[in-house]
Amino acid sequence: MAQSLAKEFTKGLWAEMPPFRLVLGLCPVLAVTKSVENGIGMGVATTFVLVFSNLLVSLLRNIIPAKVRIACFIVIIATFVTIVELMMQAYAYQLFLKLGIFIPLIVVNCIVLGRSEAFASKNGPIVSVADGLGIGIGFTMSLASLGAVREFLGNGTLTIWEGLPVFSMGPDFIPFRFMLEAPGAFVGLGLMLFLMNLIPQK
Amino acid sequence: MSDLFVLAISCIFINNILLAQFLGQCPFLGTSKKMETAVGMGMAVIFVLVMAGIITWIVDVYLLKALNVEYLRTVSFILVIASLVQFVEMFLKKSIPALYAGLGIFLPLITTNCAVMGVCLINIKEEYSFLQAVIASFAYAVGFALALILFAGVRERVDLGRVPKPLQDTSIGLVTAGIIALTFMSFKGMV
Amino acid sequence: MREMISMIVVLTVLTAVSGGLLAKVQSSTEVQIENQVLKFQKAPAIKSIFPDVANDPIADRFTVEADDMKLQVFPTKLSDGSKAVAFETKGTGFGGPVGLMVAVNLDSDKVIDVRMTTHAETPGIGTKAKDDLSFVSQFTALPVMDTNFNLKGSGGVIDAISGATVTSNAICLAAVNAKEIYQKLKPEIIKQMK
Amino acid sequence: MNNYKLTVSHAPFWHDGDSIFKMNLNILIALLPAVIFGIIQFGAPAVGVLALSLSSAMVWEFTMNIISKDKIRIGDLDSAVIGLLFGMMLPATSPWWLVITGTFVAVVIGKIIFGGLGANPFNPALVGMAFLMLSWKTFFDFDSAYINYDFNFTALAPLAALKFQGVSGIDGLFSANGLLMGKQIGAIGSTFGLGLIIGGIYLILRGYTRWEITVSFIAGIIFAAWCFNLADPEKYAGPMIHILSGYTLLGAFFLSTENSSSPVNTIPMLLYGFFIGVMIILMRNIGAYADGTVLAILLFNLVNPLIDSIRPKALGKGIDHA
Amino acid sequence: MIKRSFFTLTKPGFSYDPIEPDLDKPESIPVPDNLILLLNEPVNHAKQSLIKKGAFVKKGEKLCLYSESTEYVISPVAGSISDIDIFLDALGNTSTYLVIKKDQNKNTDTITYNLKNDITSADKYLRTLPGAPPFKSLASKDNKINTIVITCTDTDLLETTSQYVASQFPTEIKQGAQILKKLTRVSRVCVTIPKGSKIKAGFDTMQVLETSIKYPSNLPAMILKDHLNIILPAGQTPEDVGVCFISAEAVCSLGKAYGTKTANFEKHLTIIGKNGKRHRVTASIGTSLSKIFKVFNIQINDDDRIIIGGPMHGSATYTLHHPVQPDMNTIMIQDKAVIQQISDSACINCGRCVQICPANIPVNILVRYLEADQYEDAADKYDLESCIECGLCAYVCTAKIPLFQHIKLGKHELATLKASSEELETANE
Repeated sequence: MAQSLAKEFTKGLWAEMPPFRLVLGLCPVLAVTKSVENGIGMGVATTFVLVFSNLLVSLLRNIIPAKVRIACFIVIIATFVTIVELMMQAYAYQLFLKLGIFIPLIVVNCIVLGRSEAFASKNGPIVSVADGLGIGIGFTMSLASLGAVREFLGNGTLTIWEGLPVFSMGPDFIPFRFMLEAPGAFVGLGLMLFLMNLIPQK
Repeated sequence: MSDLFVLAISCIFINNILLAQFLGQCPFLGTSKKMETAVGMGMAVIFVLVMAGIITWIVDVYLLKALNVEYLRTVSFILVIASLVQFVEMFLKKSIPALYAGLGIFLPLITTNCAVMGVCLINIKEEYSFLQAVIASFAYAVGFALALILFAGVRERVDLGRVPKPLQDTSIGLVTAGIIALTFMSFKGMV
Repeated sequence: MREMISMIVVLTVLTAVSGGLLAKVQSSTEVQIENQVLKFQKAPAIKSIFPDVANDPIADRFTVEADDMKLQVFPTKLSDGSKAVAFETKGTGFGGPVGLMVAVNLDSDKVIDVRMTTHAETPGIGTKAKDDLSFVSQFTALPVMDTNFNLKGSGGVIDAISGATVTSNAICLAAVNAKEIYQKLKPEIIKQMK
Repeated sequence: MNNYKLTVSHAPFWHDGDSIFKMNLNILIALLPAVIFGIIQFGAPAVGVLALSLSSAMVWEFTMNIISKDKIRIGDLDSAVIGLLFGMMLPATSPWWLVITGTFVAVVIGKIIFGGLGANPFNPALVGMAFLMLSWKTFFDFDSAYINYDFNFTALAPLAALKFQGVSGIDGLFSANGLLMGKQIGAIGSTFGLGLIIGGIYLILRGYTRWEITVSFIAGIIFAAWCFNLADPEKYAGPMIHILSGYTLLGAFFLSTENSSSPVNTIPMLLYGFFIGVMIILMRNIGAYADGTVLAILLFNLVNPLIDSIRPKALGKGIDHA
Repeated sequence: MIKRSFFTLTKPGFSYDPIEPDLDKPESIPVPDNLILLLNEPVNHAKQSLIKKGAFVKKGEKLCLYSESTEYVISPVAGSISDIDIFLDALGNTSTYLVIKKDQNKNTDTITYNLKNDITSADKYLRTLPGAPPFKSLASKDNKINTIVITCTDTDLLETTSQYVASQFPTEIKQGAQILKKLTRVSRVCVTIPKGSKIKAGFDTMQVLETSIKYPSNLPAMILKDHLNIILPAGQTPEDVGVCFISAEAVCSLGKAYGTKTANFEKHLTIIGKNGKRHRVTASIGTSLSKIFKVFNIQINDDDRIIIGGPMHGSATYTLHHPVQPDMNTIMIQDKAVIQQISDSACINCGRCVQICPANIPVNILVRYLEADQYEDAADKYDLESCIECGLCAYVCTAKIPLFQHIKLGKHELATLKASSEELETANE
């Protein structure tokens, strides 16, 4: 039991790490990774939704009729998305402003619905939570790493919380602003994907 | 009138939904390998997005705002879009089979296309009037189709080239998309 | 038939529970959210307009009402002794509604300064107007009651930021709006200022 | 009887003897007049930038060939052409790291990762330029770049002056003759109009570039600039200054005609060139840029696969059994 | 070799070679002791072959591998079979290689055939006449041939053999044409003559199509388009649209064969040496090329190239022992010094191939699909099957890509794909 739990948890961290391994949920990855902070914020929000929607879907999996399965999943996911949205407004307003429309859009993130459909609706609650947590942390890690690359190259800083850089190259650093612009997001992610492909998949 | 025109131009080119707003990336990368699928997806999005834009605008203004339950926006919008897609699919299957044959396989994908949901939310956030919302929905969808089709044209050629193995497929697709986003910066400042 | 009923029942129950839950969360976070909006959107603008005033305009805020118009007003006293207020107005551009904090000297009816509060959703647009103080400084010292705050292109007195005409226009619209509001609500404000 | 090892290969057994090396060599030769003039005008720093650009481009390609265990392909001079063109678009005062980063982006991201020669959907030199201009705009401000130079002509970048001071601001400062003879400041290789024209015509006559693109490009510029000028001569300048300054001529003769990213059929070539010209004028007159050549050409590189499908019907295509 | 000119604003153009004014009498190559015949059917060692090593054959005897075989060759001499082997051609097709040792002492009279006035009888004995008459397709029930075109024009550059035969034997050709008309009952028989050629005088009684001397206007698809107003549908042969092309030499030897009721084996050839000098010869079918080179003292070294046909769409052989074949008009020898190396570079999209292609094929895109092995897309979208195989694209290719080879291979693979899918369909039914 513990072993399978660990397996479901760790697969999201590497083998099925979204979005690098499963190329899904790219919109927030591209849009909000201007800084590490944004990346982590988005990742945590998504993880929250993933874990709770997985839990609930798994608990209700025997009650929900197959035909309205997707509709029910969507309602559950949307509920948690709205909760996250309200909570962020209340307690992390600056981050909420930066992430903007992408918080409500977690509801259409293929990863979330995909996990509900492919995993939680077929497995028990504890494993489903482990799966959601693993995938969510994997997602957060990808967002944070892309955010780190973009922020470091594009601004010479690394920011974890409230816009205060924990690391800065100082004023002499001439940043590669390209990385902060829209094209930089695409090119940065493309090249990171390339580096991931170089590492053999186990 | 000219304001609406400017709005349309800005939604198609400058604030292009795919290249500047980063919405709808999954179909952007998923259906751009062949020109035919790109055209199909583009048309399906135009079709659904305009309808979704209209309906969600009405729902928001006459239902959510009137009842002061704006916090239900996400839930209601996603339900509206999901059922709309279902309905459109059923309707097309029965009434216009020719169109269904062309768009059919793309319709289910649209539910999780965040471009649709995203545009509906933008319409509300930007406080567009009804006409503006319709124009914006249409123009965003056209921008989506345009970028998708242009991308597919380039991608067909790129995929035939001798792209190094680890870069193939999504990786080179993203780099190409990045350069496309760069070229769309040409339109900056034009409105 | 049974299946049909169970489908409808499950969906309805689920939606109802969801709605109820959300209503609960919403009501419990409402106050906190308003505070956040004040703190992060309005406070920075007010602080930058009134860098060193004796009072805390945010804490002293009050609401005025007239002809079904509602306005939150942030009052202060300037160093030269004259009274001043700041309030927020909106202008619509294609980059979304632009919030503008307008500070007016109640004694001379002149604009003290303006600042953008909410910036547009769309990346790239709007931020320029926020960063570019030379644009907003054009408003300084213009008499509120009889200035056409429109862009020069539309017969006004303001120069647009090159490459951000739409946002410039939205800001000007907000200023025009502010003029209207001020004209209407000035007596009410003065009454409440004591 | 002896058994010989004969050469066996497929028809045709004749070839016109041309090669990629010869083509690129000719492009380099055609660029020489403008390069030499740029060096005379801007002095030693220009030599440094050009040499570094050309050599670093070749080194990047060489390095990538080694890393990817591919055949070493720098002998075809393609990276040399990219490097030289790239260097010609830079101001003479560019710092070394700018040049090296630029050629890296141009050669590696613009070309190698798409599969190398011929597979790049966008002009590599322009990809490099666009990345740099987006990141470090200040280095491309020619007015401040040449602040320490002492020229015997108006030391104002014509297009920037036009953009920020309007038509009246540049009134009488630039003559067609002067611009043609390089009496302007700008990038190393873009100021000497006459040299670019001579080089370009040489390439066209040798058949190494397609004249349709160049001609329609210039026609597009003239048409659009003339329309704007006619509508409001106070606000918009005529075609002359648009053609003879900025990257326009470099773009018309050398950048838009890059093989891999431009169409090959006649009608698409004409459309492609014409719309680049129109787009450049739109960007200069109502857009946010002083000189839009780089992005305009990239934009139509993007449209190229789509418009190049306009072509005559192939023999016997779509005919059923008679 | 034609080099690219210094100024090339216009696309390069080639003209066919006219027949030279002084018509030397061809050098006659004596029939060698060993003759080689290629039979267009591979040996199957599992089956009992009708042709046995050491068996005696008469001059004019028809040789088949198996009783049910439809392919045959005719022995040009009397002698014994000394070798049977498998022969692999440049495209990878296999056929059978027969060596016949001439026997001087035996009866050298040619076998006479029972030739009737119908096409099946001609197909039965005369398929391997010099000029390789296409009796197989004429006799086939599938094709409804309504026009026969006798070609007194050569299809490739430098070739002049057909023109030579037409200038020397107009009477025989006209007789042959009469017989052909009788055999096939075809309504229309016409003859192609290069524009401005004196040959025309000999064919005053026939319908003459004067073809342009600009390459590639003598290729069948171009003749159909320019003179018969038929656009050959992509992927189809002239026979599919009811037109059969037959060389002047074939018609000429057909006339002779019906006169004597025997087969003839004298093949007209042009040899083009390394220095470009032409030698006109007649040689028996089956003569090894090495024998002919010996007569003219042509020295072949390693890495030289021997081309059967002309420079644009001939084919190179790997052996000096390649025999003279019924359809072999020209032998061209290239010194290794003039051989241009092809390269493995990718297409650089310079567009020269597109400008020069007479069939309007987007070769630049087509080659990308072919290199990626996407043959069906190549045919559907990028006109693979419209290619008329003139070789001009590869001639002008800056990147030196063997475009023509890619296209040929692509067509071959496409045909295989189609055949296998059809097989699948029939199996499903």
